[in-house]
Amino acid sequence: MFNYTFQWKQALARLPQMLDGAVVTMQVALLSMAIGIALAVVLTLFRLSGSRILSGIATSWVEIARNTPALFQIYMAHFGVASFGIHFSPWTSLLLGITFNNAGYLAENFRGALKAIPDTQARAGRSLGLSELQAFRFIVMPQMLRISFLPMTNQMVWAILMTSLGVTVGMNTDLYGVTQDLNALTFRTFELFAVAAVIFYLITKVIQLGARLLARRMFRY
Amino acid sequence: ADKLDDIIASGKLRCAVVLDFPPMGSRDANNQPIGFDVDYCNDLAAALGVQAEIVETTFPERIPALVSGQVDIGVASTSDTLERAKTVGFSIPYYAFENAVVANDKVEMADWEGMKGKTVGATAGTYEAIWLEGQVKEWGEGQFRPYQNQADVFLALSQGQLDATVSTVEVAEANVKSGNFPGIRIVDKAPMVPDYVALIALRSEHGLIDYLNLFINQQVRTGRYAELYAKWVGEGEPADLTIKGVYR
Amino acid sequence: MIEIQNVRKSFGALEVLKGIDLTVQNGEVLTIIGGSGSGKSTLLTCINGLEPIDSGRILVDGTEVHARSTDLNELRQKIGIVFQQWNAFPHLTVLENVMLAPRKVKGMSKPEAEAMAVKQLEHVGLGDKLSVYPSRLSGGQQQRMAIARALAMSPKYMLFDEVTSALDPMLVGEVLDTLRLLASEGMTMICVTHEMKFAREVSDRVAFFHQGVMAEIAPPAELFGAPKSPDLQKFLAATA
Amino acid sequence: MIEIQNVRKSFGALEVLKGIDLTVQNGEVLTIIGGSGSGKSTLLTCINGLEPIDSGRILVDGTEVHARSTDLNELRQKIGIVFQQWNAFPHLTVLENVMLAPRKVKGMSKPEAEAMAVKQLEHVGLGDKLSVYPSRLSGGQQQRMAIARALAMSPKYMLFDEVTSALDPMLVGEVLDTLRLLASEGMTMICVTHEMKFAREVSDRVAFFHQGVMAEIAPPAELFGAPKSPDLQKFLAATA
Amino acid sequence: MFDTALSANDLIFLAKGAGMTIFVTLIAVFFGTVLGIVFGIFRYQVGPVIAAPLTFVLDVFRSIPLLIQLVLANAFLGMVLRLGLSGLTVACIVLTLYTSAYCAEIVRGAIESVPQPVRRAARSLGLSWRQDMTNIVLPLAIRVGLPSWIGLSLGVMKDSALVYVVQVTELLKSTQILITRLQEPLLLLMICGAFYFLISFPVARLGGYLEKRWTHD
Ligand SMILES: Nc1ncnc2c1ncn2[C@@H]1O[C@H](COP(=O)(O)OP(=O)(O)OP(=O)(O)O)[C@@H](O)[C@H]1O
Ligand SMILES: Nc1ncnc2c1ncn2[C@@H]1O[C@H](COP(=O)(O)OP(=O)(O)OP(=O)(O)O)[C@@H](O)[C@H]1O
Ligand SMILES: [Mg+2]
Ligand SMILES: [Mg+2]
Repeated sequence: MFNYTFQWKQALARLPQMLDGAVVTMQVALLSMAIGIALAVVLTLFRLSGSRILSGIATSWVEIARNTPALFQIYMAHFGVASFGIHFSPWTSLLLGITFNNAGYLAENFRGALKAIPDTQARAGRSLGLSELQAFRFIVMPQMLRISFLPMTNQMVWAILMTSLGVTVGMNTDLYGVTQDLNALTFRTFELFAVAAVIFYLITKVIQLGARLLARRMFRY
Repeated sequence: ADKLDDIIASGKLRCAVVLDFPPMGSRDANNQPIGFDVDYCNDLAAALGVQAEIVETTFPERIPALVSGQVDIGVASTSDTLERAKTVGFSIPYYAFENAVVANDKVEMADWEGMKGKTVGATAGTYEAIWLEGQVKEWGEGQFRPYQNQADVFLALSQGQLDATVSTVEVAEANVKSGNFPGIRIVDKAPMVPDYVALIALRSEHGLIDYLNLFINQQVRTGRYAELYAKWVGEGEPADLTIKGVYR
Repeated sequence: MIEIQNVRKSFGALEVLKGIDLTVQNGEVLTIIGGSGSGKSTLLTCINGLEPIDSGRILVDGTEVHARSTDLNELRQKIGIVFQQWNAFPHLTVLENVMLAPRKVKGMSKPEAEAMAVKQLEHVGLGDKLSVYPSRLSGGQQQRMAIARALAMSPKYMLFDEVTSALDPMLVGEVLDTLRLLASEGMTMICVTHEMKFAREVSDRVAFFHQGVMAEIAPPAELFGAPKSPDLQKFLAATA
Repeated sequence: MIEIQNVRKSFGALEVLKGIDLTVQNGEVLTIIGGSGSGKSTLLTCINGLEPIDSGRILVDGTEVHARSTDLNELRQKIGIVFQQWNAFPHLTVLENVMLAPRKVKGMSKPEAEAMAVKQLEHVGLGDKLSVYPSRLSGGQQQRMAIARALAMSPKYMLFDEVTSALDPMLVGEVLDTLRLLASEGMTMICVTHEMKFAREVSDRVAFFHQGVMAEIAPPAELFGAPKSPDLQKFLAATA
Repeated sequence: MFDTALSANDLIFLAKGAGMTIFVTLIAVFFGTVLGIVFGIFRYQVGPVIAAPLTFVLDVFRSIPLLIQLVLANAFLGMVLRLGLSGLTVACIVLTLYTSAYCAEIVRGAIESVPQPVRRAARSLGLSWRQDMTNIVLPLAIRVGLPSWIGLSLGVMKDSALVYVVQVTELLKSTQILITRLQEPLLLLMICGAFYFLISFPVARLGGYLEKRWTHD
């Protein structure tokens, strides 16, 4: 039926290299999530701080992250900032780009989550003598993280998918980069990218499953 | 009817050309495609008696563009490796590149071996990228970065993100001369087998490939090859496309 | 002793407290009644400094609550407060709810805080719910947990803001019983409530708030038996 | 006449209706009482065909509700139903809520439907709320609007499923008054309710459901005065 | 302010790229939404078991990088099926399906957000399934779904930056072409970013405003 002969063996022979790439992809995505969550908490605090400057910084960050393409952000992190003489390796640029994006989106999620937490919660904490920061840290934040858990899982999947944009800044060790390199050597485009697609799909499923298990362990209330 | 008939019937020849690869392909001030490969495609279309259509691709994307039927042939400086020939059909070489090592001014480097241990890069999917990545692996030190296009490579080199790159002598000279990329210099020739590049078409289109072979032959015979070389590359002799001691 | 001296407080253009004067002696149980929006809750949140005031003074054991120099986090340890609802921290077990403040604010060790928490939870009759999450508790149990949580800081004063209004009628009794118990132990308490029967039984004095003004204050027999102002008469008639 | 003949209905493994037999005469007011989960709501939704049944038959004026050939959309015009809550269409004004079905289902013209809607809304005492959105109404007013909306289809039968249980105690009266009015006008009604006083006053007969079985049915004086089954005795004791 | 070699011609070139971005986005959002509504209603209506194959396929579109989807679709449609489609067509097809996968989720969620008793009330009045859908479910679901849908549309616009892999010269690609020639990466990237921002930000704000207004009443 098709006028095309599949050569799956060629692609499958490269599977070990692609799996190595998958590991790098996971590393970048996980790191960008961990740092992204921490930054998003800080941005959220900035926005709550009441300081014009701090909340201005946080708001600009969030809006730029949410209103420009991720590809643009990653390209900027490499070639844009280099115009100021700051050089990041492809790996770092990719990590920074995705982290910037993650932090922006998560901060916005956190803001939504905060609205769902009655302010009597913080008040009850303050009434017990907890400081403002303690009330946030021990009472508000855990609830905020729980409410945003599903959006966080989605963001994690996004982070995985975004690693594919690393090739634009010279990344060649992640799953997409490895696949593209192999494609340059062999030109078996369809087979190689089909294998990569399956790996990406499995990774996202594992993450979603893991998140569900994690949620069950973490949120018993 | 085979592809050759289709092209003639449709009155249109679609060529994949890489347009950030001066002097082979680039854009003029009006952002129109120009360059050796663009002229080459136009010549071919004229010979076929059809209209030429230039489709810009990146290096990694030129084969998918061909194989997915978005272009009829590739005039895109494609190196004729045996690995690739398993997938696409190559004509006889229509050009041959020698490669040069280009370095950032701030980096000390006397010859090509100075690249050892440095951060080097090239355009993903090219002959020189494959060679350079192999070298870096062999040296066991330093770092290799493939960028999506030639411009990004030189941008990174000029910004100091890369210490050195390997590119065709033509591209290297054009980029150094243009002044678009301040702070770079040509260091040395790269010790590679000349990079013979061929036109590409679908592997099964023998009629078309035969036509391409004859066309290339005619270009050399009629002196058009030398003319285009003079127009786009400059003085000197264009590379010899024959190989001693072997048929074809 | 809690002294409230000519306290005024506005939200924007709305004056919610229009010069309140009130002194609560140690060991006294004061209940506050009054219509919705009369400023009862606002007064309580001013007493422990959750809300700033516009003028006047509030002294707790002689310390001025709204003075710059006052360490509010320290002062608040003296003053327990329980709200109408949303008191429970849903992500912590009952025990953790009660242990949190002793550990983080008082810096108690874990076993010490736990012992304290268990003691207070048993006091309010929740000794068997230690490792349960609040979502598993009835509303009444949640309120009792909130009381235990406040007690775990060994406060000198307890403020209650309509702690039974959000509850099923079935569950009101158990919470009021806990309040009665506290009162009988000599805790100084200010209770905002709509439960007139409770106010009558337990209070030393009852204050009636009306539109930001403390319109009347008297021992319960007198206030309920012979209400002076027409506003109070109307209010009592409506709630009867 | 509504005839229910040996109706059985399960949700998965749970048998909710275990063979119900019941006939409601035209002009009769039947109330159904019973514990939570006894199948009362399920029966009502089976009567107007919102839920399929597993066996047995339900006949409304001789038409079999669950027969293939029955046009349910047409049949439902005969049977008004009001649920416990979420009755209002929040995106439509009160008037639009009531006009919707007459226009879309009966194909009435706009002025005709409007006249009908105004009439029914005045009937339930909402003549002054025509252009208001439901979110501005109290719960009791929302329920009365739902009644007017059902009446606008000129139903022959009205089913009420605990229409007052989600309401503030203050608002229950106004809704029950509307039901009383309907009963006095001779509407055939089946009311599921927890309001025993109402059941006693208004009903011709009262049915007691227990675990999917209609355990007892009798005129109110008899059923409340001399309950036979121990289950009913227990139920009445608990709700008293 | 800037000492730039950027000419009016180049700005027109950029504008053409922007036009392409908008064109591809509009096509994908329009057809993706239509498909998404169909898929969403279908999934809601037939229940999870029967819809499982569709659910799986849609999930695939949300679990694989768009870049790979484009490369694969391009390779498959061209190399394997030999349809000879233009890159623009492939880009529109892939983005449309990609949009529909997310849109179906939004539609399903929005329909589910309409309380069951409200729909029962409608059916009890004799409204047919269609009438219930158009008069009750649609207006209520739109309020819930529209803000997310606006977010999705903006997301598609931003993701359309990836269609360069199938030889479509949209805004970001145009920018890169100019960078190649003019070597002013920062300025050009700023212009490009500003363009995305200027379209995205006001629309996103509008979405936020609608959300706030509608969740209020
Ligand atoms: N944070 C606030 N911002 C603006 N207005 C407020 C705030 N808190 C309370 N108010 C207003 O102040 C007035 C008094 O409120 P307060 O809660 O003290 O009344 P209350 O006597 O406790 O009434 P209730 O019996 O309803 O609880 C009300 O009109 C209320 O709307
Ligand atoms: N759609 C459904 N799917 C599964 N189970 C259901 C469904 N609807 C009702 N049930 C179950 O059927 C049983 C009877 O429910 P039903 O709502 O008829 O009781 P009820 O007598 O109206 O109770 P209540 O007084 O609480 O309204 C309950 O156990 C309920 O959980
Ligand atoms: Mg209050
Ligand atoms: Mg029911």
